[in-house]
Amino acid sequence: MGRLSVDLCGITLDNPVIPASGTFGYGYEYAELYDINCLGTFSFKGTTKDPRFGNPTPRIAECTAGMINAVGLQNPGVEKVISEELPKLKKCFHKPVMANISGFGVEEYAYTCEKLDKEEQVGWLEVNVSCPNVHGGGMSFGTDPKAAAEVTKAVKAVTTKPVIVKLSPNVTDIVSIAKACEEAGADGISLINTMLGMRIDLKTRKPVIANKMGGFSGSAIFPVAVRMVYQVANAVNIPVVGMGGVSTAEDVIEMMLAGATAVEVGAANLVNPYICRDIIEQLPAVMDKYRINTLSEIIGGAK
Amino acid sequence: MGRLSVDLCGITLDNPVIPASGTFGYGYEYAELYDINCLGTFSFKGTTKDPRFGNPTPRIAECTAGMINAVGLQNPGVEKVISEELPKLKKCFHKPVMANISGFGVEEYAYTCEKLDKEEQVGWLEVNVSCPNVHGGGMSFGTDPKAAAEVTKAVKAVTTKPVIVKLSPNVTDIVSIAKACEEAGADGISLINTMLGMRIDLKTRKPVIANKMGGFSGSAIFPVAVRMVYQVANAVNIPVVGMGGVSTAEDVIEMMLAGATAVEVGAANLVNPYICRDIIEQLPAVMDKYRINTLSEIIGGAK
Amino acid sequence: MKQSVFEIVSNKPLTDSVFQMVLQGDTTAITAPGQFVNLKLEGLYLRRPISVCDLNGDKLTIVYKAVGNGTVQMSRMQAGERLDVLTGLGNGYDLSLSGDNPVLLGGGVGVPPMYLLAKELLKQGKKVSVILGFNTKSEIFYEQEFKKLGCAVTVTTVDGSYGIKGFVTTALEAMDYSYFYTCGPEPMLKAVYKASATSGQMSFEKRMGCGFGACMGCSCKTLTGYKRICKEGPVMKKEEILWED
Amino acid sequence: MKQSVFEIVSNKPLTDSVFQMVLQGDTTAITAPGQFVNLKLEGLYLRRPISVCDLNGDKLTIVYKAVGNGTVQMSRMQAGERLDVLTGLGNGYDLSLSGDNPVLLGGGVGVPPMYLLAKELLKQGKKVSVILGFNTKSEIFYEQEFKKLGCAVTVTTVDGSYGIKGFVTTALEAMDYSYFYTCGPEPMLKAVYKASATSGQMSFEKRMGCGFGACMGCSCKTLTGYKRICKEGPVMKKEEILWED
Repeated sequence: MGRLSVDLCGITLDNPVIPASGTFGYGYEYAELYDINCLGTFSFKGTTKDPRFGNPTPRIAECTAGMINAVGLQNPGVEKVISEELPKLKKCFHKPVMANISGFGVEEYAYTCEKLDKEEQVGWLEVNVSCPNVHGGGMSFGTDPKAAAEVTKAVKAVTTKPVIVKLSPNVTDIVSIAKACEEAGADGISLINTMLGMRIDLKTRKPVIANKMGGFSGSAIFPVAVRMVYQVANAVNIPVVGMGGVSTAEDVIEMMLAGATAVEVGAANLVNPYICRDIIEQLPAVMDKYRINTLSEIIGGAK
Repeated sequence: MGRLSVDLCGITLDNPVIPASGTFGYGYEYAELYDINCLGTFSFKGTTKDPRFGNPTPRIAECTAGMINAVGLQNPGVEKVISEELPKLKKCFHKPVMANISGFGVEEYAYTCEKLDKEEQVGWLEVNVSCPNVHGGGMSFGTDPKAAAEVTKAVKAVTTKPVIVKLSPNVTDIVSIAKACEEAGADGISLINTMLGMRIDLKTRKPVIANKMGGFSGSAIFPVAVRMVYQVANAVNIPVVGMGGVSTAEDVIEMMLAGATAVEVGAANLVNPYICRDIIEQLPAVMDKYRINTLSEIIGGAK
Repeated sequence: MKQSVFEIVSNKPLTDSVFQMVLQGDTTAITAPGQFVNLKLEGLYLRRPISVCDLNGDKLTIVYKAVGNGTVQMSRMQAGERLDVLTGLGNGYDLSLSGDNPVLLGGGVGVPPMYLLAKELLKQGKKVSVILGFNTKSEIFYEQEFKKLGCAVTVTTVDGSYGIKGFVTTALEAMDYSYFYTCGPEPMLKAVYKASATSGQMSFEKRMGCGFGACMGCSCKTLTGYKRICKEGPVMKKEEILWED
Repeated sequence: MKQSVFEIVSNKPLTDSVFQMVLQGDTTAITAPGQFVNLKLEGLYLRRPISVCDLNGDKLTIVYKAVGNGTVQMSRMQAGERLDVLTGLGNGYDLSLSGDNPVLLGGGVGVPPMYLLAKELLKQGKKVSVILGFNTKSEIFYEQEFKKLGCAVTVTTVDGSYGIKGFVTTALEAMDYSYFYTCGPEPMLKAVYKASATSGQMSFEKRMGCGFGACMGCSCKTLTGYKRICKEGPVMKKEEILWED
């Protein structure tokens, strides 16, 4: 194990830096920019059972120190991901990849996970429970401990790979949801997904985003992310993947001190496509500055 | 009524700009900087039944585009506020002031409101239900519709002045809480209070704030505030006072388009003590730019 | 695509609100007219996409309208200041389909990308006609620049204060051409789509997140499937366009 | 208190990490030594409080240590750059209690405020002794400046690499004085509190929000009630201090 390496659910990562789902596509486009094998791993575009175009445009709004997106899980559907995207990825990425899965019903989650479970390239299943629960009346799975647990159970039943449940921050009590997922068998928790936000265009006097509201991400949300990672890491006994506004090596270390075993970088990739490579390169110097020998030793170090 | 004036629960404000509680003390200190009678009104320091020193220090942490505070309702207690602070304020502020009240039990809220109800300087009671509910096991009143309604009822029973309930954003369903307060008799809703956030010091490897977590405010939280103001304004039939990261005249207009009748400015006062005066001066020019005749006509204009 | 730092050589107004900025840096990633660059501006989270107007060795010219906070900030920048720029974004125009006498239609800030395109087509010995559409005389820019290149230039103004009164399509009707290339506001593109007698290519605008295909923020539906304006676009062939309304 | 824009006249290092910045602007709100100013820095949300080191007409001198992102950013600023500054913050030292031969004790970045204080006390004809405490020789600054003023200067270093080996209190023991004024890290203040034979005043540091009394971020308990370090402080009289541990 090197200075930067960490163990995430039994798989060793060369470093804890993971581009977050929805900001890195299926990887191969970034591979034209740099050798993405320098990454710990990455979480690929949120994949659903059926192909989706997603929401109407405009889907993007700018904010102070962040952005709102309402892409709405555009993806080619799990069959095409397996038949077209993963083979392209295999050519440029030789590490286990994190498969990000979304769904609108429990069976749908299970179906998609079962398909991806068979792919040897897939190391972890990151199950995004932040999308609306059609049966639960559009209320997100991630806002109800029972629904989140139900999805976790269903997914665990169809895969032998580690299941990391990705939680929404738009809740009163993040800990109760994380614990429900842990009890349902989750191997890890990743958080935070985007915060529900909105901007209004003063010229048109209409919401900037066609869908009115969207997911707010970027450096602006970092303090909320650190808080929730700290709360959850201190409440569960499974690894936590921290994300939300991370954009520097210092942010990565702060997240790990809060309790994160690995750290996802999201919106920052969209502003600087080389950010993850840069962070990985800068980590050793920043570790020296703060007298940190190995990253694994600081996980949850803030008490 | 002038171009900028709005009606808030039956009281006309010359303009919708209101320094938020906890960032403007009891007003008279800002009166040394500028004539605070230019304000619509202001919401004074959160007042409790008994005097409070608040939390241990450090109570402040900096964030990207914002800050975290964990002051913990330091205030001299309602008796001293009435006997010492209000008389000082009377000398420099000749408009109805918004009294911000906090408590740790329903009776305590009622007690404090009843005292302040008798003060003719007080125009509105802004009841902060974001503080921990001692009886409810530390869970904030503002995270439970029932508890929020209970406080609202108790306060309404002891005052004839308009009661504006100030809500916490750290909830799954802000609309249900706002509706519960409306049904309990609230005359208005103000939101958002600060978001629960945390920062960790890489040098000490400890939370920056003695209390570990605190209230995150500043421009960073504006998109979440606009979203919640929009949701609540479209769900209730009482006026909404919007706040959360407002720091420019454009932000004020965006909040009003989202549904705010008046707009509170918080953290920005701490960075630029003249910000509210400046915003009020800039509003007419910004209104002209966006072809807005009067502010009252744009309230809830974004559909 | 390439990320590099460019230095501002000049930045001057062409009209009340339209500015021309010349940047010096590594332009090697720019492979076709109609591509765009994405600029990081101090204090703004998202980059600002601006189409390439001209290219001379390591000198890149962009022409932009100061409307939002980003472009207004750009308009205040001085020679010598540096900018972090992503270059070589988007597909750009396919010149191979132009035929012998293509017509280029630019509307407002849709005019700039037509410049490098015209230059390249002329290099290939094509006879290039250009129609530049503006609202009114005071908004006109680059008429002389196109003439200097050797294009047959027609200017239209909506209010008739200069050139032909009407829209670019008004001028197009009267013309004989082998193919068309256009860039401008969507209503204009639709009009050109209807009025054009030949096939052609149009460059689309949409609010983007990253500008290089990662965020799916600028997706659109076409007759040949879903496309990302920033990656498979911004240029589309007339045949594949699916108007959403 | 006053908000105004200052221009940087000079900004130079005094040691590896300590810098001296001279600013020009409206200093009329500064009424006493020991007060501080609060600087707005580009891209940082909260202002940065720095104590006043010297004042000459419209020239304000501050001496700061480049430790956090704010002060590091300050250390890179150039003459001619402008800063938004809140001036006249805090109570400052009460000179009326000094007696005839006060001693001033400054530790590390607690040294700067002692400079203007010494200058003012000397103006009043007092006999001023100064004890400057540092960790090691390479960190020493302003020794000559205090001598030039006409103070009796003693320097102490923890490692004994210069002057008296030990702490400012080591030098204090041997001294005869009418009153003391001090500024430095809290452990040093506590030591001075214990070691001092007379009454005196000490300046405290605490993480601040606004710096002008609005946010209650820097409150502390004293024997005379709750105080805000930024408003009723940063200077407190020995008699009112309540050590929290």
